[in-house]
Formats: sequence, C-alpha cells, structure tokens
Amino acid sequence: MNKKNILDKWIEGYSRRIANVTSRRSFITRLGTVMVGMAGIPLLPVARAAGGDKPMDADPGDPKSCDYWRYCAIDGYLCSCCGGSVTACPPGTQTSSITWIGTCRNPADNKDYIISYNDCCGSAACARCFCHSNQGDTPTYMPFRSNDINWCLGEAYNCSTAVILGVATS
Amino acid sequence: MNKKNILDKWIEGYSRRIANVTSRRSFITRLGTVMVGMAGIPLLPVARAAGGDKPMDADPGDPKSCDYWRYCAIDGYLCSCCGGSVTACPPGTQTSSITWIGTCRNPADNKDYIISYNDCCGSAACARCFCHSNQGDTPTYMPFRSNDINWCLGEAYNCSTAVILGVATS
Amino acid sequence: MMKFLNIQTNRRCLTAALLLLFPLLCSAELKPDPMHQVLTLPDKPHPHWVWVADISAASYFPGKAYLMDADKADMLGMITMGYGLSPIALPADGSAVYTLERHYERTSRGKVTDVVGIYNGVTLQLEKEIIIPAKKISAVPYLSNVGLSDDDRFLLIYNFTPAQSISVVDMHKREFVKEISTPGCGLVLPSGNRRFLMLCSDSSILDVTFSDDLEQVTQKRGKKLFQSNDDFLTEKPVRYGDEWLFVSKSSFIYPVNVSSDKISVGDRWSLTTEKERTDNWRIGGQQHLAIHHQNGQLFALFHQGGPESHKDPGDQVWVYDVASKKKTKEIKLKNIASAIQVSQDDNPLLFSLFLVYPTLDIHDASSGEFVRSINEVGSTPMLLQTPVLK
Amino acid sequence: MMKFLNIQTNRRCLTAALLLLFPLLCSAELKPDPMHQVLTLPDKPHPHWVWVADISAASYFPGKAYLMDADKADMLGMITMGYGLSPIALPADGSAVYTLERHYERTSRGKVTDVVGIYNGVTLQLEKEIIIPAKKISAVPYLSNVGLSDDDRFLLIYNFTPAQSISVVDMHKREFVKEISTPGCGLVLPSGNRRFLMLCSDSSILDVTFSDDLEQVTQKRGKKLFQSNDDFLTEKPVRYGDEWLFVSKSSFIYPVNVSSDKISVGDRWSLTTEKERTDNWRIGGQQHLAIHHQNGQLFALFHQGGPESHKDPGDQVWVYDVASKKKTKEIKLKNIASAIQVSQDDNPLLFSLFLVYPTLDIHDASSGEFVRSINEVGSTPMLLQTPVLK
Repeated sequence: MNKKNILDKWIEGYSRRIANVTSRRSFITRLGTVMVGMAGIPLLPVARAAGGDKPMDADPGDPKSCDYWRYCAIDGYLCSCCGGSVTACPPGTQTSSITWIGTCRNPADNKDYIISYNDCCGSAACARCFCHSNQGDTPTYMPFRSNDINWCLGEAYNCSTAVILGVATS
Repeated sequence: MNKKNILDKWIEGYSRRIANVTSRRSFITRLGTVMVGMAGIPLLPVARAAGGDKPMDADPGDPKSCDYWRYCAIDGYLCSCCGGSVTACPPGTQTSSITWIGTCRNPADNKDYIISYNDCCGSAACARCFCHSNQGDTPTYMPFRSNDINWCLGEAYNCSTAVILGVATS
Repeated sequence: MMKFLNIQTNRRCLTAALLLLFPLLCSAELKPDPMHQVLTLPDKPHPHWVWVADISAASYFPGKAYLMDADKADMLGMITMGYGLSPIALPADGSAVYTLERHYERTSRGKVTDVVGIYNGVTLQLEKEIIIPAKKISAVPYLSNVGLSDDDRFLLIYNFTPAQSISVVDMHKREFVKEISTPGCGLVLPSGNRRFLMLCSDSSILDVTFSDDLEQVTQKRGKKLFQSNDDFLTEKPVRYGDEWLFVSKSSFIYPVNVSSDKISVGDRWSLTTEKERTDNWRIGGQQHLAIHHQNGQLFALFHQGGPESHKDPGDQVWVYDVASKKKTKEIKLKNIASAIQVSQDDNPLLFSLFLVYPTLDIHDASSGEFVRSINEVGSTPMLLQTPVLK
Repeated sequence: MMKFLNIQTNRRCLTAALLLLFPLLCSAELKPDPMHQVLTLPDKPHPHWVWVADISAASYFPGKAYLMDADKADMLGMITMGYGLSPIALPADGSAVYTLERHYERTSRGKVTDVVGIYNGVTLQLEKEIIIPAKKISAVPYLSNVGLSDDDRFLLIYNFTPAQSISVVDMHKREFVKEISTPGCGLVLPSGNRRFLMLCSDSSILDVTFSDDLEQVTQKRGKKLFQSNDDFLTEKPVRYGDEWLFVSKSSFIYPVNVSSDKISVGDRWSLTTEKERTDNWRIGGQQHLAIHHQNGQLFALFHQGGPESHKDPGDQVWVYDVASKKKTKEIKLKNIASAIQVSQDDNPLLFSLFLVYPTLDIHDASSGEFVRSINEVGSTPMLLQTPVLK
C-alpha cells in the first residue's frame, strides 16, 4: 500500500533539516521592511506550456522539488505541483497583490537572487509538494520576509510561486 | 514517531473486514421505509458523567471501539470518542432530528436490537474513531437504513451515536 | 513605513525606483520573471485527464475537485466546492465545468445556500453562480446524485431533505427552472434529452420526462426490479448507450433500456461464476463500475468478502464484454481501490483510488499492466470523472 | 410514503404506534435509551484539560479547537472556527470560550466576515457573534495574535491587511469598540487591564495604554531591543507575572517588565551554554516556550540545527528556574514536537505535539517521564492552550 501522503512529505522536509545540524551558509541580504506591492495589476492568463518554460542550464533543478534553489525561504505548497508553474498561478486562482521575498543563491552562477514568493489565492490549499525553508525568514512582526503570513491576506490560500525579481549584489 | 492517524484507523477497519471473507450472520430485520422522526423535540443537555453511564454486563464492549456491538451498521465518527457518549452528542453540537436505523445483535442476551444512529450536527467532523460497518445497510434510495447519508441533512456532520430504540423479535 | 512599488511585468530590469531600495544588478544572468501570471488549460480536454473529487473527510469539507493529467503524472488545476461533496458535471464541448456546492453563512453553521457553479473550462475561473433550492442530498457522493441531460442543456440534481425531489437547472439560460417532487424515489439517471430515471425504495424504477419549460412533467412508475432487500441494486449504475447497467449487491447486472418510450428491463446476468460466488468474490466500493463506450467493455471492482461487504474496497478489476456478457480479463490492482474509472480513447487507462489514501493509480486498461501512481491528490478522494468526449 | 413518529424520551417501551410497525418486545433486557441528549462540561475547567487547535493544513480550513482531558485520555468537545486558525481566548472564570473566526460567503471565496465567537464554557454552544473589521492576520497561528486584558474585559486582536492595527472588543458589553492603528508594529501582548505591548519591525517595543471607552489611547515607542535581524526575537514570548519573556533565534531570553508606567528591559540571558551553542542546540518550533507560573519554571523546546532552523521541531524540552536563570532539567520527548504547553497545577503535565501528526503527547512536567499519547486530535494541530486558573 502506498502510504506516501502529505504528512510524510512534511516529515521528510523537516527530517532533512533536522539531520543537517551543520549550518548552511546564510544568504541573507538585508532589505529592511520594503514591501513589493502590485495591487491593481491585472491578471495575465497564459497558456500552460508557456508558463512552464524555464531555462535549465542557468536555472538548474526541479521546480517540483523542495530542493530547487529558488525555494530557500518558501513556506507552502509549490504551484509547480498544483497546475501552475514556478512563476505562474494554477488555473482558477488569482495572484496575490503583495508578496514576501527571500534571497536565494543560484548554484549555476553563484549569485544571490531576490525571489518574490507570490501566493495564489481564492481556493482551498492545493496540498501538494509542501515545502518549508527558512533562509532569511523573519518573524511576522517583520512581515515582508516572513513566510508565516498568508499573503493572500483576505483570501484563501492555494499555493506559492517563486518569481525572480533580480540579482542582489553583496 | 507515532504515525497512527485517522487514515490508519480507516485502513484497520477495512482490513479487518477484508480479511474476514466468511460472511457474518445477517441480523437484518426488514422494516421497509419507516422513518423515525423526532423533529421539534428540544435538546436535553445532560452532564457528562450521566451521559457516559452504560450497564456493562447486559451491554458488553467498549463504546469507543468500532467492534462494540451497537455499531453493526454505523458509518462515521463515534461520539463516544468526540466528547459525547454512545447515546449523547458532544457539547457544542445539536442532535439530528431524524436518523437512520440498524439492527444489531447484543452478544449478552443474543437479542436483536433496533439501533437509531443519531447524528450530531452543526460542527465540522470530529475525525476520531472512524467506524464503518454495513450490516443491513441499504442504498441511499432506500434511505432509512442507509448509512451513506449525512443525517444532519442541512447541517454539518460531527459524529454519530447508537441509541437503542428497542428489541426486535425475529 | 511601507512603500508600495509598481513593477512592470515582462520587464528586463527593475525600475529605477526599485534600484534605489535593492542593490540590483541589471546584468543578471537570469532575467526577472513576468509577474501575475495565471495559467490556463488547453482549449480541449485530453482523454487522459481525470477529475478526482476529494471529500476532505477529516472535516467533511471542503469538497475539492483535482484535475490530473495521467500521462504527465501532473496536476492541472482544482476547484473548491464548499461543504461535503457532490460530483461535478462535464458538458461534452469542454467549455465549462459545472459544480454543485453547499455553502454555510459561517463556514460550518448558519444559513445554507446551495449553488450550481459554472466554471470556465479553460481558465477554471468561476463565471456564474446559480442559486438553487438548498436541498441537495448530503451524503457519500455518488455519480448518480447529479446528471446532465443528453444534450447537456439541463442539469438534474437529486434532493433529499428527507423529502425527495429533483431540481432542474437550465444551463443554456443559466437559471433554475423547477423542482420536481419524486416521493419514494432517489438518484437521478439522465436517459435522453428530457428524460431521467430514478430508483425507488420499493425497487421499482421511476421514469420521468419533461418539456423544455418544465410545464409538462410525466412520471411513470415501473414494476419492482427485485423482491428482496437482500440483493438490492447499488446506487452506482453506469450508462452504456441506451442502457443503464445496474449491479446488485451479489454482482448481477440488471440492464434497463431507455431507447423507446417505455423502458424495458433485460434479463439479469451475473458478473461471477458459481465458483466465484462460492469463493465470496463480489462487487464493492463507492464507485465500482466503469464503461469503455467504444469498446463495449464493462469494468467492475471486485474483492472477496461477506455479503455485507458491498462497500469494501476491491483489489481486482474484472473486465467484461457487454455484448457477450463474458469476462475477458482480470486486472490485479497495484493497490486496493474504492473507486474506478476508465478513459474513453483508443489506448484506455484504468484509474483507481482508495478513499483513505490520496493516491491515484493508473493501469493500462487493455493489458492490465500498472503504469504509475500520482501521489498527493487531496486527502480522502472518493470520485473519478473523465472528460466526456463526443 | 414516510411516517413520522413521535417518540417520548426516557420511555420504557416504544409507543403503540411504533409497535404496529416494528415487532418489538417490551420485556427487552436493555431499555430504550433516552433520545436527543447533548452532553455538557463540568462547571469549572480542570487543570489537566488542554485545548488543541488544528489548522487543517490540507485545505487551511476549517480551524478546529479540540478540548482534551489529559488524565482520561479523552476528548471533551470541539469548536469549529472557519477559515485558517487563530488562537482561542479563555477568560479565567471559565464561563466562556472566545474564538476569532474568519468566514467567507462561499466557504473559500466571496465576501469576508471576521467575528468573535462567544461560546458558553459549559455547553460549548455559540451564545453570540460579534462582527469585527475583517482584518485579522491570516498566518501561522501564534498565541501573540490575540489576547485578553488582564481583567478579561477587552479582547485585543492583531490585524494585518498589510496595514497593522489592533481591534478592541469589549467582552462585557459584547461589542466591538475601536481599531487602534499601529503602523510598523505587530503582535498583541496584554500587559495589564488597559495595556498591551507590540513588537515593531525595527526591534523596538510599542507600549499602548487605553481608557475603558477607548477615547484615550497612548502609544509609546521604546528603544531597539536588538541591532540585527540575525538574532531577532521570535513571535512566541510568554507572560510571567509582570514580565514578558521573549526569546531570540539564538536562544537568549529578553525579559521586559511591565509593572510600572515605563517598561523596563532586563539583561538578556542565554538558555544555552557556550558548549550547547557550539553543538547547535537552539530553540525551534511554532510554540516553543511555556511557563509554570506557580513554580516559576520556563519550559523551552530545543533541537540541534543550523541557524535557519528556528521553526524546526524539537526533541527535548529544557526546564529553567526563571529566578536563578538556571536549567534544572532536560526532558527527552517521546516524539518530536512543534508546540509545547504546561498545565498550571501542583502536578503539572507537559503537553507537546508535532503539527504534522494529530497526536498529543503528555509527559510528567516534574519527572520528565512520558505519561501517554492521545491519538486522532485533528489532522494538523498547531497550538496548545490550557485553561487559565485563577
């Protein structure tokens, strides 16, 4: 009987980090409390194939895996596993108007990228590919790097994307 | 890590019956489509200890266990595990105004009892002690012995009790 | 304290305003991604898509419908549907997904509102809600609790309050039309453009026809199909052309033909041999029949168990040629299952799942070989529905 | 078709009408049970009760609060609370349970309504709903997102839209009073009858006092508590008498005294020795501090992990004497935990759970011995709250 379910996935994610007692290098770039706000921008529906594209050499890894480099500060269900992509929301959801951000190192170019974790909203949780990483995560009273907040705010949460905003110089 | 959860309980219940390929004796007493209706009867709040009482010799077994004899045609979460008892709803819920019934043999006196499976309503499911037995269960188009129906009807389902209505002569 | 920044989509560099706050390098190897994208589905459903409906049994809500791509082992999208779970309805042109939803004013309490949801078939965005009488059956979901007329115009909804009736919704006009009282009879089995059958508690069939405006409704009650509750028909029949194939608790098929004005009940035939019955093989589970229309194949979910095990999951799917009433194959499932479904193409897939595990199993419906599993499909999935392809 | 029968409660035999339908024997050994009973709780909460709040993470709703009896390994009741999850609030007299609930018009979509629910402390039935501004923070639930004034009169609710504010609800008058704007500061930490603290994103403390009618509100912003985000204070402080004990990511305690008009920040002290820090022992989890008020003991949830593991679960609970700032015990948990709580009696119990398993573990808080586990407490429980016993 295949018993691999969401709970096991959670455990796996936690266990990996529990086992890894040596600290990973912190890639935090301090940004203060800047909020990247985009309220009022209309949705851009795109066909599925286009949204799923991703240059593989410069952007290595599997967007359906919690190990993918862009997910270093994510907390939620991966839209890549939910009918969306690493940058796009699944059909039937809406993008959140504001987001939280993280700073993740791309192993391909060894540069730190500012990642905007745009939540997808308006539906119950997708409950696939739970991923919880906390690099640079701050408490909820320092909100804009806090992954504990439902950035759908007044709406229900479905999944999270990981959109590149740009490169952060050190 | 203790991984015993609701899913495992469900599996246990099913597995027991899957393993048991010999048919258990059917205790069905044919009642046709009679509905035991009690709409309009006020709730009777009772203190917890009183509600939990049950004569043990004449009524053997553990009301928190799916093996308890009264549960021969139940489908749902046992109120005995949810803050109620075998005959009473948990605090914070309301009793359903109508019910489905089953006929179960009491091993103490070897008599068949008519059991009314009164659902408790108005809250999300309790999700404890799932129990699914189908002695005498009928399809939903023969509703009054069908345990597939949410007998809270217009309300949310919390758990199920097993109330003795009386003894059925064969 | 907080600064809101407007960021242009599809931009190559962040704006100058943003540069003042972030130390950004425009020569980055990876370009900024476009923002605020929402994916759409292809214009037409693919035959290897399957909708998996989840009842979320830890609370019994929300009902969720997951659209899965069996070939790519991927999820395509989902719809959240309120309290409990009813099947969805899929018009053949793929333009929409119809849902049947119950909502409470306060999530799990307060005023009840039942609605039909019309979701765009390509965007899965809600296009319209049609409020209907708050009477839909609240139960373990069966496909026979809701159905579309053969021409996809009327959505037929089985009500149980416990008074029994059918709500009729005109999907062309997108409005509720009428409630038809059907005391003593349950389920709704579309059987033409303006006709449906119901099963009554005395084992007779109710044959209902209606006019476009629902002003004229004719109900004909047939003879009893069986004499004893001991071998009742399950609520899980399948439609095959002009016939509804019912199965009884002890695995007899009762074919009911709706091709003429008067329904005709064919001879019953058994899915099991006498030896198999002695060995306690019987049908079981919550969705235990499926039809491949073009191949004329009936798929039935079997297990070994006692006479009261009619809802227990199965570990084998037996395949029958409906015309000859012969078993042609036994498929041993990778995992036990409570629901099965088959895709409607030339390379059919057999879908199966067991409601206590959120795993969708896929077998080759012809060879019976296991193909793959897709994990994490909800929490307690119950129903499998494939696109209608006409 | 259907017959409704009135059945008297507490009757010894069924009525004659019923006898006509059922072949019943009045001489049955077991008497008919009373019908339509609903249990109540005892008048007063027991110190070994614990509320377990479940966020139902497979959908992120409904939030459910389970009341468990640790001694009897039994469930006493539950409350369903709508979308997401906020902590409950427990007035010391045990007369009520206050909830903070979010409801959508259509279960998961549509108009949002936030309410404070007042549930009777003995029946757990909803007595009243108070509609409040639909602004409550939607987040991983922390106890510091809602709180009662020390005299239990005012319920204080942290809003995040992302504008930050506090909603004040008068629980005596049972009405919403006012929203206090608190830009840049989050959480709500009751610190007297008409006073609360907040933590601001620049690491300063906001000290807010208010009059009964909320006409007068005074806000004082303190100095920064720490200089770097590298060792921020977590959102999970505990109140101990006149002090709030905050803990930093690297396990330093920052005591903040609220006994006088001006808050005073005491010297920070470390929960770990240098050796323990070298061995990567650090605080973690979603609810990682607990206080036994009478014994003056602080319980802290520890694990070994990297500097970014501040939300990872722990496998040990370390016990400190707050007065002497010394560790007095290490408790090795039966199972890893993301939340801990301690009962407030002379024989204290240590409660713990890990959000991915619905199991409540109970240890003897004095000896550290494992006592028992209680299974099936929701699906993804997150918070532990014990009755306030005054």
